[in-house]
Amino acid sequence: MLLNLEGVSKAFKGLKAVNSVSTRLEEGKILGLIGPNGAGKTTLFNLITGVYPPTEGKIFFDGKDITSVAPHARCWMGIARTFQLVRPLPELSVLDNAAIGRVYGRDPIRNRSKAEKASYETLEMVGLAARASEKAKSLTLVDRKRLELARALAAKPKLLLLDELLAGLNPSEVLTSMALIQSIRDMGITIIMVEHLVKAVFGIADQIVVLSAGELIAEGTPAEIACNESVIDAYLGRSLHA
Amino acid sequence: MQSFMQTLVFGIFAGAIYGIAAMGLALVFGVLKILNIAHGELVMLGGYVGFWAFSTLGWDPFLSLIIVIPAIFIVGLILDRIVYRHIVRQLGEEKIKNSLLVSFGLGLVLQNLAQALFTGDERSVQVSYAGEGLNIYGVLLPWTRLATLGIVLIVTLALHFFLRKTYPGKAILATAEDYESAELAGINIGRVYMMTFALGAALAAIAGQFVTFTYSLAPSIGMTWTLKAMIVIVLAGTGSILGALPAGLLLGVVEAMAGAYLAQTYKEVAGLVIFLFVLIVRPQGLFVRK
Amino acid sequence: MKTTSRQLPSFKPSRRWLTPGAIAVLLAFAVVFPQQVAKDNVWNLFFLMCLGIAMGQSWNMLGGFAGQTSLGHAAFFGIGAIITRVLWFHGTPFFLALIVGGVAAATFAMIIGAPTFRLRGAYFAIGTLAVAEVLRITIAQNQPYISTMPGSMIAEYNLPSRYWLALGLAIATTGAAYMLLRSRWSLGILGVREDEEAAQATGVHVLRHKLLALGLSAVFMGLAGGVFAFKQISYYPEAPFFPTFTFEALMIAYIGGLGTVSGPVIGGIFFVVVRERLAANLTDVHQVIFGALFVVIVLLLPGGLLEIWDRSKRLALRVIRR
Amino acid sequence: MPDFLNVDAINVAHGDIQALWDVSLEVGQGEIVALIGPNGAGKTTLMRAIAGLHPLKSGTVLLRDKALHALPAHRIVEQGVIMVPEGRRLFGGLTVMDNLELGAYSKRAREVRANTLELVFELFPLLAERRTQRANTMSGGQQQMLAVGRALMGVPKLLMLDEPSLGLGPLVVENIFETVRQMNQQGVTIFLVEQNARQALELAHRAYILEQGRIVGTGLGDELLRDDRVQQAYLGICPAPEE
Amino acid sequence: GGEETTTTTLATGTTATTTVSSTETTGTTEPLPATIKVGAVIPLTGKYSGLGEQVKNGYELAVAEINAAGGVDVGGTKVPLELSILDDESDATKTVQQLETHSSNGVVAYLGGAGSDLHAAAAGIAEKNKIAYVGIAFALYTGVMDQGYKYVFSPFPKSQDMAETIFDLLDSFAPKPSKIVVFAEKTDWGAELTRLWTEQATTRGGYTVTAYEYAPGTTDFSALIVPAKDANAEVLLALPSGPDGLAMMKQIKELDWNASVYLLIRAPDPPTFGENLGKDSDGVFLLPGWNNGLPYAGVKEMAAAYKEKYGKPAAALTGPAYSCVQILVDAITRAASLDRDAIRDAIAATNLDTLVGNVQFKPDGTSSVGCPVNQWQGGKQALVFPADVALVPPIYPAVPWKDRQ
Ligand SMILES: Nc1ncnc2c1ncn2[C@@H]1O[C@H](COP(=O)(O)OP(=O)(O)OP(=O)(O)O)[C@@H](O)[C@H]1O
Ligand SMILES: Nc1ncnc2c1ncn2[C@@H]1O[C@H](COP(=O)(O)OP(=O)(O)OP(=O)(O)O)[C@@H](O)[C@H]1O
Ligand SMILES: [Mg+2]
Ligand SMILES: [Mg+2]
Repeated sequence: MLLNLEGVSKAFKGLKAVNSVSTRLEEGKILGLIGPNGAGKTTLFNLITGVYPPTEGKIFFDGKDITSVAPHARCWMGIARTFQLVRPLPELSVLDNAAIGRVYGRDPIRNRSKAEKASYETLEMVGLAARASEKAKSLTLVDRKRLELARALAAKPKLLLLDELLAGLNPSEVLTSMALIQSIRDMGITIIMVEHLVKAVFGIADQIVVLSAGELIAEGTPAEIACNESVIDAYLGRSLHA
Repeated sequence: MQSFMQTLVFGIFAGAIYGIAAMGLALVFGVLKILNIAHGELVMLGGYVGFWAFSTLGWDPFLSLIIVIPAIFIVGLILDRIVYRHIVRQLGEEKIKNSLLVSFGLGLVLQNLAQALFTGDERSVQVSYAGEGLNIYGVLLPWTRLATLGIVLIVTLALHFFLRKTYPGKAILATAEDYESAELAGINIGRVYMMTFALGAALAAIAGQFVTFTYSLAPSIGMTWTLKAMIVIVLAGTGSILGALPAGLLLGVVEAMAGAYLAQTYKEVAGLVIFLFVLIVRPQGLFVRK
Repeated sequence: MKTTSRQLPSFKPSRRWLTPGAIAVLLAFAVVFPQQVAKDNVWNLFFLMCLGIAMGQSWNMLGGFAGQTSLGHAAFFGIGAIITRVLWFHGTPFFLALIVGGVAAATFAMIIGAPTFRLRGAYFAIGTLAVAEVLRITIAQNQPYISTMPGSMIAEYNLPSRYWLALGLAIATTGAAYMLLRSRWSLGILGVREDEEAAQATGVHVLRHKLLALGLSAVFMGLAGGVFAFKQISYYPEAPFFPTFTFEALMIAYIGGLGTVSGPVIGGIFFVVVRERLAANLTDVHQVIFGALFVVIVLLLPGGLLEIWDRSKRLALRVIRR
Repeated sequence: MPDFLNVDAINVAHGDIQALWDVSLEVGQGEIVALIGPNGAGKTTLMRAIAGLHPLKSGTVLLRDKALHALPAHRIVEQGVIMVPEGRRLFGGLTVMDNLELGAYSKRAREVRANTLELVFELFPLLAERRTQRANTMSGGQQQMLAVGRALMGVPKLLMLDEPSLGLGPLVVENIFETVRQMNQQGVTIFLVEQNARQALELAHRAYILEQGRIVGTGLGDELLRDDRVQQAYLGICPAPEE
Repeated sequence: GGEETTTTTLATGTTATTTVSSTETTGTTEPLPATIKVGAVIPLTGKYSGLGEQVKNGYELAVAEINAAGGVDVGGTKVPLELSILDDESDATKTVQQLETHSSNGVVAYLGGAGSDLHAAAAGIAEKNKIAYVGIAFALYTGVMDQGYKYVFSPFPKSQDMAETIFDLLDSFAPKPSKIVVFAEKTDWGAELTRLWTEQATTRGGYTVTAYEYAPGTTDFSALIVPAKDANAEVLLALPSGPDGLAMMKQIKELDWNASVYLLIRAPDPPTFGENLGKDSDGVFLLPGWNNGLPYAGVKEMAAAYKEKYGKPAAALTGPAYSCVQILVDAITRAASLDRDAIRDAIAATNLDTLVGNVQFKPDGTSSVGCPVNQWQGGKQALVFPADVALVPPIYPAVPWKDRQ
């Protein structure tokens, strides 16, 4: 098991954003995390990456209890993420944005120029190589998302958390990105993706977890989830099946 | 006991002035995200208007607030026009840094203009009834100090009501959050900025008037009051405008107590140490809900 | 995975370096000119420029690179000054005293670093200001006596030697800033400036990088203080703790161009020359003009003086393209 | 010829870089008009320019006969042209209720504020529940609801939505699109930017296609849905979930 | 021109004997320049600017008068003075820079500004540059005048003179007050005066002294006033800066402490003190260092000229400032040269009647000059002590606050 959540909860002043969630994730899989807005998906990401300490429960990664490990140390262990509201480092070049991951992530390259060279390859992978020397702030939203992905990938993660990476892409871009996500999985990186593009998630995820109002309400293969009545009620709606 | 009470009371009186001096800075900082180092210079200018009203017109300093406030309000409008308007649209940290620098330069200008206009001599206003007041079991409460405290309380409440309960007040808060969204909501943000800044200046002017008749006035007093005000707004907490008053009172009392019972020479250190302590254990400030 | 090993396009990040030629010219000027003129006020002016450059570079390491606006740098300057001076007056060889002063400043920075870095943005600024003020007032209370060089030192006093020391410090500080920016550490430090949380999620130990920037910054500010103590014949021990020194450092970094290496150099020269010229020629209004000039620079050139260079470059490019 | 909103040959630049080239379009009263196009085409820029947030280099924007391009943003709001900006842009530190009230800041809207508020709460019951929550502590989707709600509080005549479905769950997206339809039926003209081209084209009466800062096509909604080129570029077929 | 370049030699020999002029400087055979350059560094802005203005006016009036008479007689030729004034912003670091500027511009002597710390910084530079420095408007002795400097001269009362005069004054009162409270500013000057006052009290007998320290810049003095009042102290001795003094007096009234003597050094000196406190300034004693009613030669004429030029009465520091120029002119004439060292030596040998009385410098650079005591009476400063120069008798004891209408 790569990731193991045991009864993890997070409350904000009485509001249980994540309520006693337990799940486990095997290596090399794509986990789709879905649920209505405000279900606690991003909060769960923040718990896994260590932005917040959980109010209850334990988190295990690679067999180790990481519940109280600092965020940067979790990155060193192999957890990387993208942000729902993108956060590139605006005044740095696209290349430097990615190089940060390579210099500081798991299995870091301490030599800067070597790290830059290596991150350039990551940029090629996400299709940003041509803009390597531009400042990150000059990128469009989609390119910024790609850059976030590159930065996360450059950190050589074992577990990659993607928060609505596909939101805002047009259908053909969605397709390209899906292929990219799959190829990342094929590199042996385990992925958790939060996505509202249900079709896309169902298309590539091996396993789906559904959160609603902080609680895990269903877990299973995409096919199982698609027919799950409570998921349809809480999230998917009837129209998808109409 | 009597002298303890006397010290406490004077601490509160001093704190009331800290509070009002900080409130304008808190407004401008909390709302416009401008750290106005020249705030103390506005305090100083307010003081000079009050001094002028007293020395040439013979007006009572409490009465002359009716000209001090509008005068510095107008100065605020002008400064917004020619200076602050240009940085107010910058983003986050950038704006704070730039405002720091611009206002530092502006502070130099204002201080030295005041020097040229009014000379470097200390000025002060002594009313005929200075020193008169209540005597409660030997604890003296001068009228001037009581009136100061009263006015500070009234101003604080009025400001609170204005910001939280009126549309123009809310427009100020909204502009602070996101000026573009505020524009999209139909708010004339240029006017909001101008009014907020001028309001902050007017609050500084009230403080300046109090400083003039409680202590003294000189072109160079600005920095001292800016520093004090900055410490008070951090004690009060992020975005807390109303909190400036209790925070000011706290600082005043701590300083007075330290002066009386530790060492007069280290009382400012005591205030700063309390301040650092608060910063570290409660960085969001004392009077802010988390 | 694509393993294209084709040649990388030139992706050297576009940094704004003075060309080596410009550096050489500047250095030659700094060495030759004061010797040619050999007047005390020129030595003095050049001394102040170098001290300004060192202070600006120092502030820039923390404020420009790591994005932490410190208003407490006078504390480091003051510590450097007081330690250096006391040790030196008590018989320690000057260079040893100077280094101890720098180290002491850095040590102090490390002690206050962890608590003050819990504060963000403007709160950090005000918090550091408070730390420096605590120190200033405490020193003023404990050391209210003027510190004057003993007569024997005054008799041997040699102004050019002060200048050479300051020049050395300015070069060392600029070099250190350059090295820092080229090192891999700069990625983390700049990352912290841009977005702490994002940097942290990418594996940057935020506090460690902030402390690194602070430590370096404090060492050089402390050394600058030590040089000040070496130069000044008499002053109150409280004086180097005045917020003026913080603001001077900050303004120099800012005027020149924040977050760049050449910025503080340009800023230091410009700041000192303008201030001194104004003070000498326009005795009555120099402060007003200086303040106004400052406002104008910040408003019109938010990127500092370096922006003039950038803008003219862009303009030139556009003209050429037509 | 629709003559409600008339954008005529506008050019807009970000600093040195031109983002819009001679863009002209029209929106008729009571219409729903969609604007689709790839990322970075300039859709957001166009909306912001109409809303008065971005100066024009040249060209005109007329609402009926009123020259919007000559007005500052807050005066454009008074004309009933209201935009839901990309990325929500709420008053994060203020409560849900404050946000809604501020949406009704203009004099026109303030007068009917109580009614509009009721309407908004009907559409988004969650907002009524969360009245006193600070906007920046709400989830992404909740924030989007609030953003739309805030715009509605301004009693728009022309409502401009910049990617309103971004980051929303399917139910909410449907809710939003349904809301838009309802608003339109009540007489509000809609100008919509969407990545979700299929849903947008289904909803819209007409649509424009913007590519690299230029209008490259226009047509009726269902016409474009069937257009080959559009299908290829913007509708792409997502793999259906295996059932 | 006749600019001189002093190269500071590392040789120590030059400091041992002062009469030998150093070899690099020009002799009298050199043709005289068009003007005699004199450099003053004065705090025109910042905290000392109020004092600085008085000093500046004094210098300028004196120089104008000299030049109106054709200038200074240098070995038979009249050469006008060229006074260059620079502002140090009340900042000792800037004082140094400005003095260096003057030095490089070839001044033959320095004139000082105001404030002990600025003078202290300046004195070291004068010594280093070997340029004579004549400065007034500071009373601090320790750290400035006790350094063995050869180039620093101050025809101005020093703390010791002040302490003696003050106790002469107290001794002259009947009934003699005994309980003294000192509000001691925590500065070197504060420490110096507190020490001297305590010494005087002990040597003269009949006094008790309690000292309370406070930091300069204090706004709230209640922690000092309350205990002083509780102890029924009769005499207040203090040396507050302007703002501190105003706050102090206001709070003494607010807290209703009625002493018999309020003697403040420094704060009550400027005319604005009376304007600021109104009738509450009455009775406050001060030692401004000079008074335009002193019976020395030339005082009347200068006061009249001053009033004519500046439209206000000559303030306390203007007389001593004027005297500095008198001393300098006299010295240049006697030296009959513009050589820096010759001028320095001539100054050291001064024996001149000036506006501050007869000036003869002691080896430490000070001179016993009169130390008049003024008292605020009816909104004006009145010369009340020593008795031989006093114009009016002092008010003693001070009128209780309640009885002032
Ligand atoms: N810092 C916070 N303080 C208070 N409440 C919070 C905070 N962060 C999140 N919440 C609340 O926790 C709940 C879960 O939010 P979260 O952002 O995890 O939702 P989400 O599933 O990611 O939603 P979306 O799909 O809309 O992004 C929401 O109700 C939100 O309002
Ligand atoms: N503030 C800005 N500064 C510089 N360039 C900008 C700025 N905003 C947008 N641009 C550029 O203008 C062009 C149009 O951007 P715009 O945001 O309008 O596109 P869009 O069609 O809304 O894209 P998206 O679908 O990603 O939202 C892009 O090339 C973008 O990089
Ligand atoms: Mg989310
Ligand atoms: Mg867009």
